Amino acid sequence: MFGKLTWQAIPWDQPIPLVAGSVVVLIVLAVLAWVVIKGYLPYLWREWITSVDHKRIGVMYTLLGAVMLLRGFIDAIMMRSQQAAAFRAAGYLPPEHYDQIFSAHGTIMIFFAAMPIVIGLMNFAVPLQLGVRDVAFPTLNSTSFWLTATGALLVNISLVIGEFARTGWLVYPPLSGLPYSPGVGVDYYLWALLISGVGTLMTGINFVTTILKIRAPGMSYLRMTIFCWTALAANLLIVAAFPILTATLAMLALDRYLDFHFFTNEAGGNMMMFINLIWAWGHPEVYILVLPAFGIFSEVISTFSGKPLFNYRSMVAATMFICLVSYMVWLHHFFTMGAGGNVNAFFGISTSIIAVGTGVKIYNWLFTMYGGRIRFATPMLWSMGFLVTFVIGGMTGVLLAVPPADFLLHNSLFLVAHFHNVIIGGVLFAAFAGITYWFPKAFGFKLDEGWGKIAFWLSLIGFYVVFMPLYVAGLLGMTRRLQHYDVAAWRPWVLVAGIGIIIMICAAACQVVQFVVSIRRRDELRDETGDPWDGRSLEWATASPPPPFNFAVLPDVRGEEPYWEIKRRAIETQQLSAEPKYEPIEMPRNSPTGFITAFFCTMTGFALIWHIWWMVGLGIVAAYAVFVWFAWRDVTEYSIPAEEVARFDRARRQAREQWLAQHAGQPA
Amino acid sequence: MSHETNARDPGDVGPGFMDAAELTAREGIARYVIGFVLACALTAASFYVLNTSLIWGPGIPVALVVLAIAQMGVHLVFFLHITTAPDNTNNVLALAFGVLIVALVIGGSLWIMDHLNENMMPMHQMMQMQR
Amino acid sequence: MRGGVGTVKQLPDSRSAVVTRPLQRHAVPCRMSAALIALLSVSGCSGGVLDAQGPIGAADAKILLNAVGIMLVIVVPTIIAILAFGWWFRASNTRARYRPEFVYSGGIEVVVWGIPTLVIMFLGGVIWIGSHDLDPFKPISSPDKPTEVQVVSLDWKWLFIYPDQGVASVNELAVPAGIPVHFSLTSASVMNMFFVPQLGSMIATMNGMVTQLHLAADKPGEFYGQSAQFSGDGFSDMNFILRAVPQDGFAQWIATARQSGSALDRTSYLALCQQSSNVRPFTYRTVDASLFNAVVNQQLPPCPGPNIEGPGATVRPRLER
Amino acid sequence: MSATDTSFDRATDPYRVGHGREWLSAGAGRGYVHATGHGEGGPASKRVIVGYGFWIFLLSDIVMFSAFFAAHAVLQTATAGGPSGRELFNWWSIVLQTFLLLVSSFTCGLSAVATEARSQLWTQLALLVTGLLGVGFLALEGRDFAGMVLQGAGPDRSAFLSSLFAVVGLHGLHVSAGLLWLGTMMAQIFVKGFRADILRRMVCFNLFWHALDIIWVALFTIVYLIGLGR
Ligand code: HEA
Ligand code: HEA
Ligand code: CUA
Ligand SMILES: [Cu+2]
Repeated sequence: MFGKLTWQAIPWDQPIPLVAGSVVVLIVLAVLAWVVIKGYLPYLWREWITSVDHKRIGVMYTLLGAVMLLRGFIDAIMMRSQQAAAFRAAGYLPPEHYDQIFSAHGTIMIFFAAMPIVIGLMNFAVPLQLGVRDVAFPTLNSTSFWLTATGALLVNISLVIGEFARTGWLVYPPLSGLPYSPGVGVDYYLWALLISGVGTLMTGINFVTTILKIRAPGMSYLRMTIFCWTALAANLLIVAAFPILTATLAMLALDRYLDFHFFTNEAGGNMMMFINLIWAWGHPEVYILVLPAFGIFSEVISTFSGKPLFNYRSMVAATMFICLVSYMVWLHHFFTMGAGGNVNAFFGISTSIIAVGTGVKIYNWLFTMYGGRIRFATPMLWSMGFLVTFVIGGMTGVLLAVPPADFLLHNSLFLVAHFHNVIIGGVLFAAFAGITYWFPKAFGFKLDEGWGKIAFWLSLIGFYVVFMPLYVAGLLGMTRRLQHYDVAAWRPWVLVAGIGIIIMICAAACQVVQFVVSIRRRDELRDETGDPWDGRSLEWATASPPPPFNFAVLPDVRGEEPYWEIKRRAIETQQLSAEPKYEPIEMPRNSPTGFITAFFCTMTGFALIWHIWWMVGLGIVAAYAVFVWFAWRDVTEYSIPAEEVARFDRARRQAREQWLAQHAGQPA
Repeated sequence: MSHETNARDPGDVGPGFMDAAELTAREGIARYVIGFVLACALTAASFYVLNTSLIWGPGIPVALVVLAIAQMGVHLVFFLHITTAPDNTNNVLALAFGVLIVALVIGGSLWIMDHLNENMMPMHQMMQMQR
Repeated sequence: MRGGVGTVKQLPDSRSAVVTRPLQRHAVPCRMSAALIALLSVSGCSGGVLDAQGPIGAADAKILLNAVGIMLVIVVPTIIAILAFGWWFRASNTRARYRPEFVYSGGIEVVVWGIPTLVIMFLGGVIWIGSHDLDPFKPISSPDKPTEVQVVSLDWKWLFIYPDQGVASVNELAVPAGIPVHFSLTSASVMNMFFVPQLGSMIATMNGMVTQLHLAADKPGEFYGQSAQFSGDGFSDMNFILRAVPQDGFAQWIATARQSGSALDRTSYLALCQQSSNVRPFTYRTVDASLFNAVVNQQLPPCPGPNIEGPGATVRPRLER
Repeated sequence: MSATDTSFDRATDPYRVGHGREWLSAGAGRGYVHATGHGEGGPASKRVIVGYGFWIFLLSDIVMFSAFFAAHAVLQTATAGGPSGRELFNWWSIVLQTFLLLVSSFTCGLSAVATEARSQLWTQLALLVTGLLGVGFLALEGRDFAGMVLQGAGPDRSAFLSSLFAVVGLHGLHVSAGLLWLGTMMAQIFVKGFRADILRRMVCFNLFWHALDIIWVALFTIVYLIGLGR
């Protein structure tokens, strides 16, 4: 009846995951109960769960990412403390548990923390910056989100029911094959990623279409913000790379479920093919993460320097250059597998060429600051921290691209330090910069700057204290994924990293405090103008939070920095542009399709993991039924009457009039 | 934001829009017929090439690949209405991007795997060691 | 390149020459890269990859340091400029000139594309030559006939077979110092990576395939070796000692091995095959000459995984040594 | 923001790029007078958006196939002592399958013509024929697969066969999905008529079906014909 699922699946004998899991379950139940008791459920359902509004979906993505970041962070704390304790000792986490932790940490951080945050910020900002009302396929957008949430849910279920993969975050066969990983851990991994991967692919399609086909009148390609450009590049990479991930994992699933032999040791299977294919996705993936991060920094640095971005065209070129070249470098992750001189040299060189494009970006940010009038608000601090940190991480990356050097450093803690250096210094800092930057747009009040700055400094210092020692440990030959070790030379460095993690805990605590404090002081932090940072692009041209339709009338774009120009003109002429003629606006209706699809996907995924075949069939049939039901709807849009639009826009204009009065006679 | 219309946008077409060329039904059918005939001919040629002795043996796969590419082109032009007209630029660019990625994935993988397999061939190794 | 043997001794000096020069030139405090350099120098003498004890390792390490050096030349000024610009152009600095119109400069554009390109051209050259010269498959040219060692990675221990001497050992590898060693490597189960940090280049081991690696130790010594590819629960204990011994010492080691231990034939191999960790080093008196090829050609099936279904296949770590 | 002062952009545009299109006076979102198909003239119509989005989806689908093709190309010789393609493939069956799919692609095109002419009868008929041909194709493919499995040449026999079953099966799965979709479309056209949203779906369905044929061309060439020659 329940396949492989029995009471034994719950790790009664392992107190740590059990307690941790129960606590999480209790918290979730408590939150749910609170929501129900307070009567928020209908509101949540109507306004959030079924919402197809890109801004709401963006917020939900980011929230999911933040929660998963916390989960991944707890894993990281456990790993660092285990290694600090496990010098010639067993530590407190047995290998079969420790191995799950780093696998889950990598998987969660990449797929369910970094990706959702990056996609969330794109969702929130891109349509606003393009000056339009929504993405190309709003309902699909909601489905994408819920499928991602499904993946995250499955991974977290594995904490209490069964186990997670013990193979590393990229489940190399044959270790991940049935003979060497007979448990359900790898299956959790496979189905979580297959399902959420489809969601991500649909996001990619959605955004490529949005950016190429839906822009405000006059918004030609070379007038889009760099964030839109990087979003375009990242989504092109998603469209090009995620199908490969899906295919590769599907092959592994066939090996495990139907006795295929793609990657097995027996019957001619070739595990090298897995490694090849997974990196053909994996490398573009890291640029999917970092390109939008670059976009965020571009926006932030230009805004807070009070200057347009330096060499905009060069920046666009560098973005597309990285986008293309990142598809030709994947072998650098397996130089040590023995492909020979020619192959290694080719991929080594193509990898290092990416440094040129990235360097151009760094220098353009640098010269954006040059001659600027820099305000060190929290987002700008994150950006400065990024510039310095990322340059170091990039350098060690290029070092790893030199095959003879990689022959010494592959899979060492030096590598671990490299990628945390670029991911934390690049993606995570961008996430925090972006969240603080756009938070007032999303919620109408700023985040507390004091706590934000403390969090920044602690994160920066904590990062260096954790990961600089790991560079050294790597140079001393320490390899990654060690549950314990007995080489004395490594020990001091591991201990320093252990101290660093304490600083990071403080940093994370400050982040949380920042949110709590800001929400409690929201009335003081309120921003009425819709433009708290003196921004330059179109998202600041509307109210905070923006109405469902974003813009009462689509802006007419006349240059690279449309909003900056509108503002300047307003100040010069001391008046806002004439009131437009308001028309009714058609907006897509909310739809539970995404949520219901995801529900059945969770069910199917769970059933597949535990071999509960009847439930698999049920889930698939139900999913098809939902699809047809959705296709059968007749009314998909609703109309917002012109008066409503006008009422909203007049309120906004009033706030702007006030702002204008304050800026009377002041040069732009 | 854009209404549920079926109106044509001047200057912008999606892929597969057969009304873009403003064909009458008769012309439309003619177009599919031409495509169909061409595709049939190319398919027949493929099957013929496989079993012919006219072509130098090792060249046969090459001929097959070329024929396949030709046939895909026929499908794209006659069935999917992809053209080089300016209003089609975005469609063609997307296609080009896709083709590039496919070429990189297949070509790259084959190149890499070839070298790996060659380097690790057990037999080769055995012979070396028996020396 | 193989002249690298002769340059081992100078390595510490040449490193400081390459790495510290930019530091002295820019005496401006620069926390991060100064720290990085300090870390680099610390690790030069304590058994890590920079403390190379053989020609391959020395050449690898030298390339590593060269690459870091050349990149620091451009990265350090970049970091300094970031901090300096940020500081000088802060909004509160009234002496800084606000130039909002400074948004394009063809000259700067050329420079920022050009300089990284030049650096990468140099690195690219090093990469091209280095990849070919230091390809693990490439033999070390030497008048001496290399010592042959066949390596089989098992769950979770290393089996070393000496085909010419007819003995084998587990988790212990003795080689004559000063003579190249030719490793032929395979895996009996999952993928692993053979790595002796102080001797240089690592290489993967995979079932059904043979990889090759050429290393040499300059002088006698004991070197830590490990798997550099995670291979399952017992992975942390998958390390071994590589003992580079003088030539006569090697003969002696072989002689001792021949006298003790059991014989490694297919039956005892199958026993060894079972998953186990924390295996203390031991030797085999004799070894079936066809064993390695039988593993490679999969006449001997891949070693089994855990025999318990589901979670709970437990491995206990080695606590002390 | 009057539309007349076009000199304005040149003066305020710090980069002096992105010019050269004179469609600026176009109104909010609807005035794509001289739009070039790149979307600068405001949001494209829903029709174009849907068509383009689906086009991108198809490209991603083709990338997914390319991974399977790459795997098959690598594993083609890994027969592990089992049968090779030459011993297994049924030449006539492949010819027939190719032919069925090609004709169905043609009739699918005819359905587009009929839809364009708003003819319920001919549209339904063309779709029906398309569907039947698709079913025929699947039946043949299923028969071949069943035959191979019965011979002991199933996907668990060797890596080569795994990859064969996977690529061909993946295509078959796509055809099956296409058939489900086709049925749904026929029902929708019947019930709802040629509404704008239904028409958009028909464009997508057409694209999908033709793309399946394109993939089949790659498939029978690489997997079957080159496999037979091996
Ligand atoms: C996005 C990717 C990402 C991120 C962000 C991180 C973040 C961190 N990682 Fe991780 N890591 C990986 C990706 C990532 N990692 C991957 C892919 C692996 C390889 C796995 C494998 O081996 O298979 C890995 C492996 C890995 C290891 C294993 C090394 C080994 O193999 O031996 C360790 C060990 O310490 C580690 C540590 C850390 C630490 C200390 C952080 C910390 O920096 C985390 C810091 C996070 C915070 C400080 C966030 C705190 C803030 C909040 C939670 C507030 C909430 C926010 C809001 C409300 C907005 N990581
Ligand atoms: C956001 C994520 C991210 C980013 C942006 C990068 C960026 C880069 N990475 Fe990194 N990388 C990872 C994430 C990332 N990486 C992860 C997760 C792994 C390991 C996965 C695993 O194994 O689990 C990895 C592993 C990895 C390897 C494999 C090592 C190994 O397994 O042995 C290599 C090797 O080439 C590499 C190289 C690079 C390079 C050259 C860049 C470049 O893009 C960096 C370019 C930037 C600069 C160079 C700095 C700025 C430039 C200048 C100031 C100009 C002047 C500089 C020069 C001319 C040098 N990375
Ligand atoms: Cu992997 Cu050979
Ligand atoms: Cu990479």
